Amino acid sequence: MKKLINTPESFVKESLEGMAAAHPDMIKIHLDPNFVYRADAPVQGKVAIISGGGSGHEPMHVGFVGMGMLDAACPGEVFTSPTPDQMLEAAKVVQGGAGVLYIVKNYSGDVMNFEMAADLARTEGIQVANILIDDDVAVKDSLYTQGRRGVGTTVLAEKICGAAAERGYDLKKVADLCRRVNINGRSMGMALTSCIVPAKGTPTFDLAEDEMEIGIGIHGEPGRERMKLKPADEITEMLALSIIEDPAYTRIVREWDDEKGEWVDVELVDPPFQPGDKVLAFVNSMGGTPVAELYVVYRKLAEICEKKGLQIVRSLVGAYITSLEMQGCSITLLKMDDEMLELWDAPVKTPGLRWGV
Amino acid sequence: MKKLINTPESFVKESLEGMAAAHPDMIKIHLDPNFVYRADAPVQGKVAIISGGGSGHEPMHVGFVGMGMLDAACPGEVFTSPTPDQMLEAAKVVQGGAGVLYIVKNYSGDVMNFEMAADLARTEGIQVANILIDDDVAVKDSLYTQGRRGVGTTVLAEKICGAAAERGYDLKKVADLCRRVNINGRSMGMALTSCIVPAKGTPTFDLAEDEMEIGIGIHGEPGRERMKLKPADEITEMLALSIIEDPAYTRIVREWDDEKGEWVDVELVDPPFQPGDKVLAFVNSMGGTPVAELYVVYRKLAEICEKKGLQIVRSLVGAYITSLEMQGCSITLLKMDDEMLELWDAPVKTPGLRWGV
Amino acid sequence: MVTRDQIVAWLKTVAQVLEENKDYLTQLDAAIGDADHGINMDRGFKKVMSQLPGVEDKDIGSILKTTGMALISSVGGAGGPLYGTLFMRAGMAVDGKYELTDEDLAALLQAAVDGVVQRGRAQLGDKTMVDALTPATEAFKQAIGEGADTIEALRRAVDAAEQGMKDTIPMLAKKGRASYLGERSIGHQDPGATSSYLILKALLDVISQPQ
Amino acid sequence: MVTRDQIVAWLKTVAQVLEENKDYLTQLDAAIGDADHGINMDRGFKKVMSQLPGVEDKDIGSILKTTGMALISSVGGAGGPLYGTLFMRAGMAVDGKYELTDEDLAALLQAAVDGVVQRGRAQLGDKTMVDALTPATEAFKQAIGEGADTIEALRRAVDAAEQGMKDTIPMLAKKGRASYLGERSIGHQDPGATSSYLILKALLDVISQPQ
Ligand SMILES: Nc1ncnc2c1ncn2[C@@H]1O[C@H](COP(=O)(O)OP(=O)(O)O)[C@@H](O)[C@H]1O
Ligand SMILES: Nc1ncnc2c1ncn2[C@@H]1O[C@H](COP(=O)(O)OP(=O)(O)O)[C@@H](O)[C@H]1O
Ligand SMILES: [Mg+2]
Ligand SMILES: [Mg+2]
Ligand SMILES: [Mg+2]
Ligand SMILES: [Mg+2]
Repeated sequence: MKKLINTPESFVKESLEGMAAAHPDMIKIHLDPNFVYRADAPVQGKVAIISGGGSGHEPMHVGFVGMGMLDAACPGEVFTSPTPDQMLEAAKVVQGGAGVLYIVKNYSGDVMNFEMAADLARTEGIQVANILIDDDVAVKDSLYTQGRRGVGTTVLAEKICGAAAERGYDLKKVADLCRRVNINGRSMGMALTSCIVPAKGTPTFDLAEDEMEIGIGIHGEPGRERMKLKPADEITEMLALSIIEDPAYTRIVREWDDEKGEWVDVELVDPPFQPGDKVLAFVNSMGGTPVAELYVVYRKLAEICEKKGLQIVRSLVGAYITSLEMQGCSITLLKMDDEMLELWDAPVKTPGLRWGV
Repeated sequence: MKKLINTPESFVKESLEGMAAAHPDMIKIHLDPNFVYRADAPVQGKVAIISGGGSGHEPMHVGFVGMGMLDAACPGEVFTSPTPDQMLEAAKVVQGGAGVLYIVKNYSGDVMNFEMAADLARTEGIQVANILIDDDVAVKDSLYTQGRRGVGTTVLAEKICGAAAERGYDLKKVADLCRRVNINGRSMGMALTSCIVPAKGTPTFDLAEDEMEIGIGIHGEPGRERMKLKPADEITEMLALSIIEDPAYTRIVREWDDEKGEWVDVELVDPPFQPGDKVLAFVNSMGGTPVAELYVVYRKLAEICEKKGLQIVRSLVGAYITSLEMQGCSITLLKMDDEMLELWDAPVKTPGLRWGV
Repeated sequence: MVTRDQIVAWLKTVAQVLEENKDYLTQLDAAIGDADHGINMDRGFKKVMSQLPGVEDKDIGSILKTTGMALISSVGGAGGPLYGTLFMRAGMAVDGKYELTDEDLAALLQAAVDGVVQRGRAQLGDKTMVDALTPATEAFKQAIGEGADTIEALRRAVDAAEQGMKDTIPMLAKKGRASYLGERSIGHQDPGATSSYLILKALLDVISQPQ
Repeated sequence: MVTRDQIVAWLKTVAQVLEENKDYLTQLDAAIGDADHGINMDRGFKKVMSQLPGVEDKDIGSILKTTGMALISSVGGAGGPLYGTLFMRAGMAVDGKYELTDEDLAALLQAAVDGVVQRGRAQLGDKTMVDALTPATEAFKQAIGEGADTIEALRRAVDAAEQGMKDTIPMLAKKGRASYLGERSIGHQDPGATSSYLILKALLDVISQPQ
């Protein structure tokens, strides 16, 4: 295993310490339980946006803490959901009296831990909404399984909701917006190589020199299909068409009902893309793929979008939601409306994403 | 060879096309000869900053074109210096009447091609200064060899000189500043894995599972020493101490003398670091190393700087000057003065580096 | 009768068994998950071991609830809330007791498995730990209903858990990470069902030992 | 006498030889450089081949200058300016000629090597193409001074280039990428010296063929 780490056990903690040392103007860290939070937290009167998940996807989430994006991020062990005590403690530190939005990727671990955290936070008098991100079209529709994974759209939701909170949206409005971003976003990824979980020390899966994995998850979970390596254009086409031609997707998610005071099942439907839609096109590196290759993918993606009548109004190209050092990429398309567009363009100042300030 | 490309021959061109498609607000591209230039070029009355070099180091240089940084970048084939016709054509397109600064990394190919380009540009009536970047302490001092390679300091020089040009510095002042940034910057890198040049298709060098290469160049050139893999802290210490304890470094570079109208040899000396110095600390990924590992390195680097009395006033952590998909990192320390600090903080809007706007 | 000392011995054995099976469980998780189940469970029970000295003179309910809390705050992933809830509910079911009758044990098992189902909403056949826990609980209850002694009832429970664990192999996963695989989850044994079996087996091993 | 047709045949042979030796030269460059010399030279001479039809009815000087310009604008790296300058200067030395005497050839070689030295400022022993080119030029001049015919003189030049190329093996590189290696450059043959040898060898092969 070749990594710039000291020990698998100390990796997450030391990486957080380095991040805090590098960006004292943006973030602070709390250890045991671990979380990263805005240097100027709590921001009074602002909805606090908190996310979290297993480590190994950096810059997501810890690198997205700062003005205009997250108030706090809770990193778990590598690829392992963080624990409720982290999320609770983070909420207590960053909440500014206007409630907390937990942005949760749809993995059973994340969902359960964030639900426990929300229950605990409410007993402390903090208003909490949990919104799920489940945008990975590689997972086939189903009402009776765990459903789709949360991947690329998470980054976009964190940016857009962060901007909304900064502008003074209340918790219900930010939560509604987050849900809207999620149902308008779709992603799919692929891997050229496996990643190596530090504590394990060997590749999660084996791919032959001439093979790739289509529909890979961000934890090295096997994907939809293993196949022979193909040129970038064909790979891009596979991913893009899976996204663009994905039909309406229906699932039931568990959300907290403030009036009823209990968790309720909510049915959500993703509307499929339509010619004429304005989209944000996001080409993401799985960690080990350099940006020059991402642009080769973007080139073809832009061509396909044009052919399909989708108008790309914004782009994001780089390593934002990674899977350790895995080589590969993912594509996310997010249908944008004017409000989302304006919030996307709003200033953001985090270690991992920055503009306008 | 596992890469997201179509063919080795089309890689550079398609990557440029994708970049242009993704960032129409910042850049445009010119093909045959290839260069990337500012969308709003030429900026009248502003010194034009042009750099270039082999491809495979993205985002450098093509990703640093835009407001506050480069006016144009000339990409060669992978790891091969671009040709004089690219540099000449770029100069003609972006020059705004105030002259052109070529920022050149010290590789014999780059140096010779940029010298030829400068000669050609001058015959077209364009005032040109060539400033070399040669900051890689892995290469041992010598007056009689090619001297040190240009690595991490290049990124910092491009940012700082870009800001200076934006503020209206004249060509001589920008060139002097570039020379000053260079002699105050020092770098060293290491590799955990080899990269694969697309046209070659196999790794440039072989490293055993338990080996690493210290002092690697950004083209997979063998480094100072091959040794057993060590923990991140020890690696960081090796790199940081090589940089911090590097003695004064003297070399002779060839610069154009406008008064004499000829190339002259100039002796330049890098002053060693001193306790009390303010530095910018730059931890860079070679391409395949994810940012979480870079922070582990940064953590130790900050500790060492403190111990050595160097005050880190700014940081940069990420993949900025890469070597295709190579895993590994480099460290650059740049001694900052107030002028450089102010220029560093100035707004920049490029695909690869952005803040303040 | 199961004594408090046996419960404490059980938890220690579990910690040891999970350490021994860390790679095995992780390997199972690599095939259909994310290659961390063994690592997570081992980390969790190390935390339990560090907290056990502080509570091992308390009642069984307290010991099990502390175990649950330790797991919740250290395991993370799906395993954390699920096993955390399992031990919390188990503890709540036998609050204040220093030894457990067969009926207590049945109540403990039922509460534990109910907690897991409530938390994770997995059904029998979804290819999760529930597929080991539910048959085990049923088998235990049936055995004591038929007059079996504790050891015999537990042995049948463990056999049922083992069978349930093996039965996950041909199943199509419907919950957890493995569900993302669809058809490709078929043919692999569920890591959570495997850890559940190991945990129950550890209880049997401890109880079977001469006190 | 070397005719224009022979010069054209030479350039075509060079293109072919460099294509055949693309991997070999690249491999040499991988050891002490950046693994592109063969790729670069092959790309350059492909460009030369694409431009040759437009000038092959011109004088030798024009043909060689066009070759130089094509290399400058397509090879890049160190090879581009160096080989570009080599052919430009060679062409300038025989401007307007349609056939070359031995003296012309000597002047051509001298101008070519002088151009390379001026551009790259490498000295003999720096482990570069100069270590093949300079001894070859010297040998050629000496041979014609001694009365050898063109083929014999060129044979001695090529032998000297080959020896010069091999002599780079124990050298410590002082110029180009290999110089970054310091001591570690020792024991490897310089790729540029190798391509220079191959280019001269191609000239000999063409000249030796019955016209
Ligand atoms: N919703 C659920 N209900 C019951 N068990 C579940 C559920 N989701 C996952 N599991 C169990 O958890 C196990 C995986 O645990 P672990 O690897 O620790 O967590 P993660 O999947 O988050 O990495 C699976 O093998 C399965 O038995
Ligand atoms: N300054 C120089 N003078 C003469 N020859 C040089 C010089 N620098 C490099 N070379 C030659 O160029 C060769 C490398 O060419 P190439 O690989 O095409 O360029 P690069 O080093 O830019 O990748 C070396 O083997 C050496 O012979
Ligand atoms: Mg996990
Ligand atoms: Mg090169
Ligand atoms: Mg797992
Ligand atoms: Mg080379």
